[in-house]
Amino acid sequence: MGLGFDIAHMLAGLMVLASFLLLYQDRLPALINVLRLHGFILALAVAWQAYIQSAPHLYIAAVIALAVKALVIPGALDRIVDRLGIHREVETVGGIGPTMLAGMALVALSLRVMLPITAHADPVSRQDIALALSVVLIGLLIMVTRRNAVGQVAGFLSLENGIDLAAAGARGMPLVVELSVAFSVLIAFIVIGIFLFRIRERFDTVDLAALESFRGERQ
Amino acid sequence: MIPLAAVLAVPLAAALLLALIADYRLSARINIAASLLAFAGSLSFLFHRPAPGALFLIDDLNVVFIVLNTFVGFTTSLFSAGYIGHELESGKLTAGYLRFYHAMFQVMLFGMNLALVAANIGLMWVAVELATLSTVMMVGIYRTHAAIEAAWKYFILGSVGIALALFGTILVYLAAHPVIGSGAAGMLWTVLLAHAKDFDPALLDTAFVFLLLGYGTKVGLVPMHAWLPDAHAEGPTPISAVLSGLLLNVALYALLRFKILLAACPGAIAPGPLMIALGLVSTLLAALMLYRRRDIKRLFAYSSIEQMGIIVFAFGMAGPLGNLAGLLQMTMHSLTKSAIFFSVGHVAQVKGTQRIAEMGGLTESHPLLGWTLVAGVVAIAGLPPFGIFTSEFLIVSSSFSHAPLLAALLVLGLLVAFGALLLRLGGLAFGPVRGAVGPVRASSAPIFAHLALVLLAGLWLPPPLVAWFRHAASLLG
Amino acid sequence: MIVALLAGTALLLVLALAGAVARGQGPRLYAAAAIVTALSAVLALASLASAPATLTLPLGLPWLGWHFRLDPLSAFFLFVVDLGAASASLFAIGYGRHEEEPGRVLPFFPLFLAALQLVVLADDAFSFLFSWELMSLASWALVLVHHRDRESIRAGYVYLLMAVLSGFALLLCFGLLAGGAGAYGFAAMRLAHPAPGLAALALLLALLGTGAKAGLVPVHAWLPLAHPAAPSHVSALMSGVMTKVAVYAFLRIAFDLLPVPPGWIGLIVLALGGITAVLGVLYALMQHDLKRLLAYHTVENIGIIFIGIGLAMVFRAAAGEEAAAALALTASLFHVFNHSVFKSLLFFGAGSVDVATGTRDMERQGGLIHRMPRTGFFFLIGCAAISALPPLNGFVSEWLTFQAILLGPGLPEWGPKILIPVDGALLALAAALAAACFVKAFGVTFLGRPRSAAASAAEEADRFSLGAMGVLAALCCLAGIFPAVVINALAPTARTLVGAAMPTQSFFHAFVPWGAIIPVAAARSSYDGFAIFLLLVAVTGLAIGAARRLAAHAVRRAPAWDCGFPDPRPETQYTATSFAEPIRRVFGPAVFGAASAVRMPAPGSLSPARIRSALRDRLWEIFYAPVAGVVERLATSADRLQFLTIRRYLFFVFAALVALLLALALTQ
Amino acid sequence: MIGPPVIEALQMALVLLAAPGLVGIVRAVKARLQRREGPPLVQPYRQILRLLAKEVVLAENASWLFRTAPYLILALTWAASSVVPTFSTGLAFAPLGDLIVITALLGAARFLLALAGLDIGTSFGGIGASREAMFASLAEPAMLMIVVTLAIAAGSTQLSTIAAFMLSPAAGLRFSFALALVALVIVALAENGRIPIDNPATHLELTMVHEAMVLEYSGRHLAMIELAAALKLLLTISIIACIFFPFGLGLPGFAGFLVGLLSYAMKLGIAAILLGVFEVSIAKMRVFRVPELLGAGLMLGLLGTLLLYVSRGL
Repeated sequence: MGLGFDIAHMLAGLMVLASFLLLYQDRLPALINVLRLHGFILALAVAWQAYIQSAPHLYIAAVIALAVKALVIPGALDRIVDRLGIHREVETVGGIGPTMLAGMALVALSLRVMLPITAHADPVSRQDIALALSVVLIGLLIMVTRRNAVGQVAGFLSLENGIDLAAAGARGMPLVVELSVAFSVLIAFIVIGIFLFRIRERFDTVDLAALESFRGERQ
Repeated sequence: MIPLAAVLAVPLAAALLLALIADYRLSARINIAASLLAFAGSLSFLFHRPAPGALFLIDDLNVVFIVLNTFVGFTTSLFSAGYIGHELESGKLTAGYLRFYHAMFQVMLFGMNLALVAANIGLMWVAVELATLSTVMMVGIYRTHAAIEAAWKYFILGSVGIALALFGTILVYLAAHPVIGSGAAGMLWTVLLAHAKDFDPALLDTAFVFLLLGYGTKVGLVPMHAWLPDAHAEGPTPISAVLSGLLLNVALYALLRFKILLAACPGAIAPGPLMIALGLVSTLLAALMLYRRRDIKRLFAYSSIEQMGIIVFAFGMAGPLGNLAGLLQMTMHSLTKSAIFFSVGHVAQVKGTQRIAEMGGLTESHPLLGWTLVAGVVAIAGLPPFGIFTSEFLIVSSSFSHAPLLAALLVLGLLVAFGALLLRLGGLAFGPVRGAVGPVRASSAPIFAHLALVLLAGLWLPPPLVAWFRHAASLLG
Repeated sequence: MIVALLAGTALLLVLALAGAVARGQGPRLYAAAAIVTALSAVLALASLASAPATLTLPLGLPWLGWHFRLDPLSAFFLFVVDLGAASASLFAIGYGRHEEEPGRVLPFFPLFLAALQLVVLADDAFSFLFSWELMSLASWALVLVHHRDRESIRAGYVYLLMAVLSGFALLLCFGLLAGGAGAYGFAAMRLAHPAPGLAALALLLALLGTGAKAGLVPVHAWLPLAHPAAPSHVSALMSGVMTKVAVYAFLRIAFDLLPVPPGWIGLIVLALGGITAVLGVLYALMQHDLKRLLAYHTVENIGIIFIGIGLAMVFRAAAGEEAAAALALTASLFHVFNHSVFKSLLFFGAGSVDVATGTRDMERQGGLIHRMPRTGFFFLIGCAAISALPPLNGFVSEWLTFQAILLGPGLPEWGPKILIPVDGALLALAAALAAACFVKAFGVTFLGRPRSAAASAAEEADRFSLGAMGVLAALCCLAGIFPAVVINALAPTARTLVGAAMPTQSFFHAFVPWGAIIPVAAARSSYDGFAIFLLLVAVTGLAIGAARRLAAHAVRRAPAWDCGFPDPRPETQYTATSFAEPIRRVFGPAVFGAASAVRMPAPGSLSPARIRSALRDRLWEIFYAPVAGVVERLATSADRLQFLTIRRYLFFVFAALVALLLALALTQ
Repeated sequence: MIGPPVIEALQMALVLLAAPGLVGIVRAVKARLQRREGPPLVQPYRQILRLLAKEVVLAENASWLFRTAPYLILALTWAASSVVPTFSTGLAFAPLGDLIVITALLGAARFLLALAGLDIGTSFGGIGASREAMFASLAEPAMLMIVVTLAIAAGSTQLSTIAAFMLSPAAGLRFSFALALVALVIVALAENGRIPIDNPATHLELTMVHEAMVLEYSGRHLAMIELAAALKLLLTISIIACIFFPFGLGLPGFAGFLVGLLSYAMKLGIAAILLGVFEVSIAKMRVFRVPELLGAGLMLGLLGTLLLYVSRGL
């Protein structure tokens, strides 16, 4: 069990690390690559959970994660970036440094919240949850610090990976597969949405700032 | 099982069917028929209920919601039949979109009904997400710049909310896990509630934070409310009615379920203060937002936020009176607000705009619409002889005795909001006639049905109904 | 009895429905309403002295129901309500014909009447507030009858907003009285003994709530806007009756539901009453819209009534002063009755003038006493009555109030010792100014020469309107000449509220061979309306007879003398504004921040001299403008939230989440 | 031996007959002081008789109000005077009303007079009415404050009782009463339109108040007005005398009755002389100074009330 625990811990930790990498990125292609990595680690983590919990249905979840989160969606995002020709920098709000610090603080917060309270949950899920929470929070942080739709999608995706991790970590949790499917649908919609805007030629960019210009309330 | 099938399978089947039918008149009729069936099915729950199973659970609490949900769904389908035809003629929608619209309408109803009858918190989450996605589709259906933007905003904020809710759900499962053990049992209401007292309270607290923010986004609580006004304003009016009348309730229902769970766990924080705080903030901010509105549907969307604030406040205050008042207020608000949106829809179609500045003197140009609008606003403002008066009477009077300051704040919010609504009403319903004065062709039956119910509730609440509400209130602790 | 009364109310509701559907049936509906309300007025009068009767209907909240109760207090006010209602309906039979959109009046008028009756009969917080708000709502609809002019829309806005404020204040008050368990029945509230602090808070809330409906300064601002905007028979109801219902509510809460409140609250009421009386009449003097002038006088009279109530509260709080309390209370109840009568009368007169000349602006009227002699005569009686001139009814109630004030210095504490005489001065000032104001009102409207073509072509009012006015005018005289009857009738009401009543006034008093009323003791003070009336009649007859016998009978009609320079143009007459000018110069700077500038032409130039004067509504500037400003500013700053980017909205969610988690982390 | 009804009848006749004489005395005194011959004392009586004999010239648009007002005004004033103990306290009509009622009756008379002033629709009538209204709106409260002072001290507003109290040692000499007296004198001057508030002799248009209101009256109507004015002067003087100098009132028996009559006549004479002296020794005020004077009167009244507490622990 010791080894199992350590590996699970390491994988979860790796995801947090990947989240930090996401925070750090300021170029869309690189961002998407890290996202790919994020999804890949998630797949690994879920698979490992499936192994140590000996819960076969988790393998399916892992496969879905690999397929959707590590391959399909990043690919789609890549295509968007190509089509829109926005390889330029992602305008981040309030420089990288402060953002990283904020991320640190969030990790600390999530540990502070989680570790004491799940004391008598079993250690695996316990640390899993704690790290998953920090991944979720960092995901949100990414969303609010990126001005560009693709960046926000990336943030949302990582947030969702965090949740998947938590779901997988919760021992014997049913419906994990269904949930991850449902979630993939959500993501798909988001990506499609961006495509829609592109295809309908309404916005020459998916930069939300442009999208915000009109308000129905404005005179 | 028949009723359950009526409530769930019928909408689903109807959705598939409607997706295939091109003629919008026919599909509108089918839409109505399906909604009526669902309503009938839900009514039968009043007399006998299927035993709680692994997937579906029907108890006193959600029966209130289901009946309300299917009824408003039905009346809305009636209204939409008249409304949507006009949209086609005015060229705002094409036949293809109408097909999509009707299909989505049923999907939406299916999602909401499923969320209400789900016995499994995971299933409920999926259902809420389904309902959200379908409404997103509807909001964006006009494909105008503003509509797509509103849909996008709704979508992003909603998705984040959904995600938070899911995380909360997982945490709940995790809290249950040590007590109940692995497996689906750990996500069943009945089981959860039975063992709630042994859960790790701190973990439940964290879970509730996520659930409150997650589902609270759907309820439209400040500061997660931003999607609501635009979604109401830019979508087709039937959808605005459904959003205000139903979707908010469904999200609220989810919230209440978890509140019960927390209440059952001795060590956990009392969810009351959190809800009271959010409710007050929502009421006060929405009340202020009302003053600068120029779009009539946005105006009433913000009033929905305000109302939701009051309702959440009431449930936060809890106590037999508080919960009862909350349920009553919620029911009355669904009926009233959808009625308001019905007449607002007609008005907007007649005037060809949603800008308040371009409509006026309705009681003179369209007495029927004008006076129903007046009645609606009077009702929503909590004035007699309408039902919301009763619920607000109970909320304020019961909360003032043990939390004077909070009640005073609530009253302040109510006053400010009323000031804004009355100001707008003065220009809309009275004064010189402004804007087009063409005739209204759609039927006003749904409006009258709703207002009549609200009026009846204000004058006389049938004792069985109240007994039933009271039982539901007692479930809420 | 009570069943019959409620049946009457139900009939009125039916009439409301009929008014909504029936077209062109106005006169019939009004007649029906007049009959119904007249009957219930009789019933109320009959049950003035009878023991309380209760009735419960299975309406509203099932576990509560609607409770009704008819005790001397509600009976008296029900009589006031129904008297006003009946006369207003009678008046409206004729007056209503001039309404261009009767469809906006007919449904709401009977509804308004029904609501008024229900408020007075209600015996639990729920049905009370229900009827209370319904009353406001119906009258709001009636205020908006002439909805095309911006003024009445503004009036309606301010009116309903203040009405809802008062409703909430009362709701909070009842919330306190009912407690968390929700014992909403008045019966339960009577038995409950709230803590002193709680009771005081409840009473202050009640004062706010009822004051805002009665028109107590500073929550009066809606009244002079709303009352004139409505059709005149509705104005009469709002001024003459609805404000009295608010007084009823205050009496019900302060004297019946709550335990005896401390004296300082009574002093607050007293002070508010005095200020209201004087400010109300001063504002009235500055008006030249006849109906607005009358509305401001309602504010004044409400002040007088509340002076009486405040005195009663002070005496009640003091030990062994029940008799004085009874005197003060009887005085204010008497004034309630009087004001409802002559204010309705005056509004009817104003309505007839409005119909006859097509304007409410006094500056465009004059000389109407020739064109509409009967209306003029009745209006004159109303003016004399409200100016507290003997032998009419207005004088009696103010005289009684004075007698109560004169008992104030006997109290041990210094607060009342000082404040009560000051209030006496305010009351005297108000009375004197009122007389001045009605010299202006009658003089400018009915006397002198017509100031407009419409005024010179005015037609006398129809017979129904005249009938309504005649009845009320007769009541003014009778109540003034036989005050003993009224005082005795009020005894049971006073007894239910303060446990004592004024000594019974036997019509032929043992002490004097007349109908003198003696509040305390014959040696202290007495007033004999009947004898004074007889004396006046006799002496006038004597004077006229003497003149007939001794003097020359020759009468020659000639142009006015006017110091030898008569000017035929009616513009040379004194106008309402110029009549009030001296008083404006005396009180204006202090009260209204009045500023006036005179521009004299250069010597020899023939251009007219011009005076430009401006008044400011200080009360509005102090109490209302700031609130509106704050809301406006907040709304403007809150509105920014409508125009943020999705990212910012997400940030709110994120911030809320982090904040809550932090809170959790810190609390664990 | 002399019952209240008889006394009442006597008094009502007496006041009516004495009133013009009082005016005559005042005028005579003023004339003497101004080194004029002046009219004979009976001049006012002649004037009234002459007016009665003359025809009435009525303005074209005079209404019934204008024609009935004079009689009502006289009646109201006379009725008020019937309640005031002049030479004896045993009046049959005493219970009809107290000091407040008297004030109110005079107020009613003024109300009618102001309306009559407005009835013809001339600018002078208006000016008189509006100024009269302003004066009254301050004079009446002052009067009532005096009433309050007396009522607190004497425990009554009934004139006979007050007089009795003033005679009793309980009254003593109080500063409040001095204030009340001053205030009452001011009010009395205003009520009767005497200098410095108004000048009964003037017909200089812009200074007129009372005269401006009655400008259009003639013949018997004017006679009634004049009589009422004289009666009012006598009445106010009687009130002051009855309250502050009640000597010789309420003495028993026929002797007492005679004493009362004599002392009353004496009081009237002194008052008339004082008034005359005062009027020649002071100038008329500007109209808009008057409110300040009357306001001072009001304040004095109120002050008197409050000082009572100090002077005697009520």
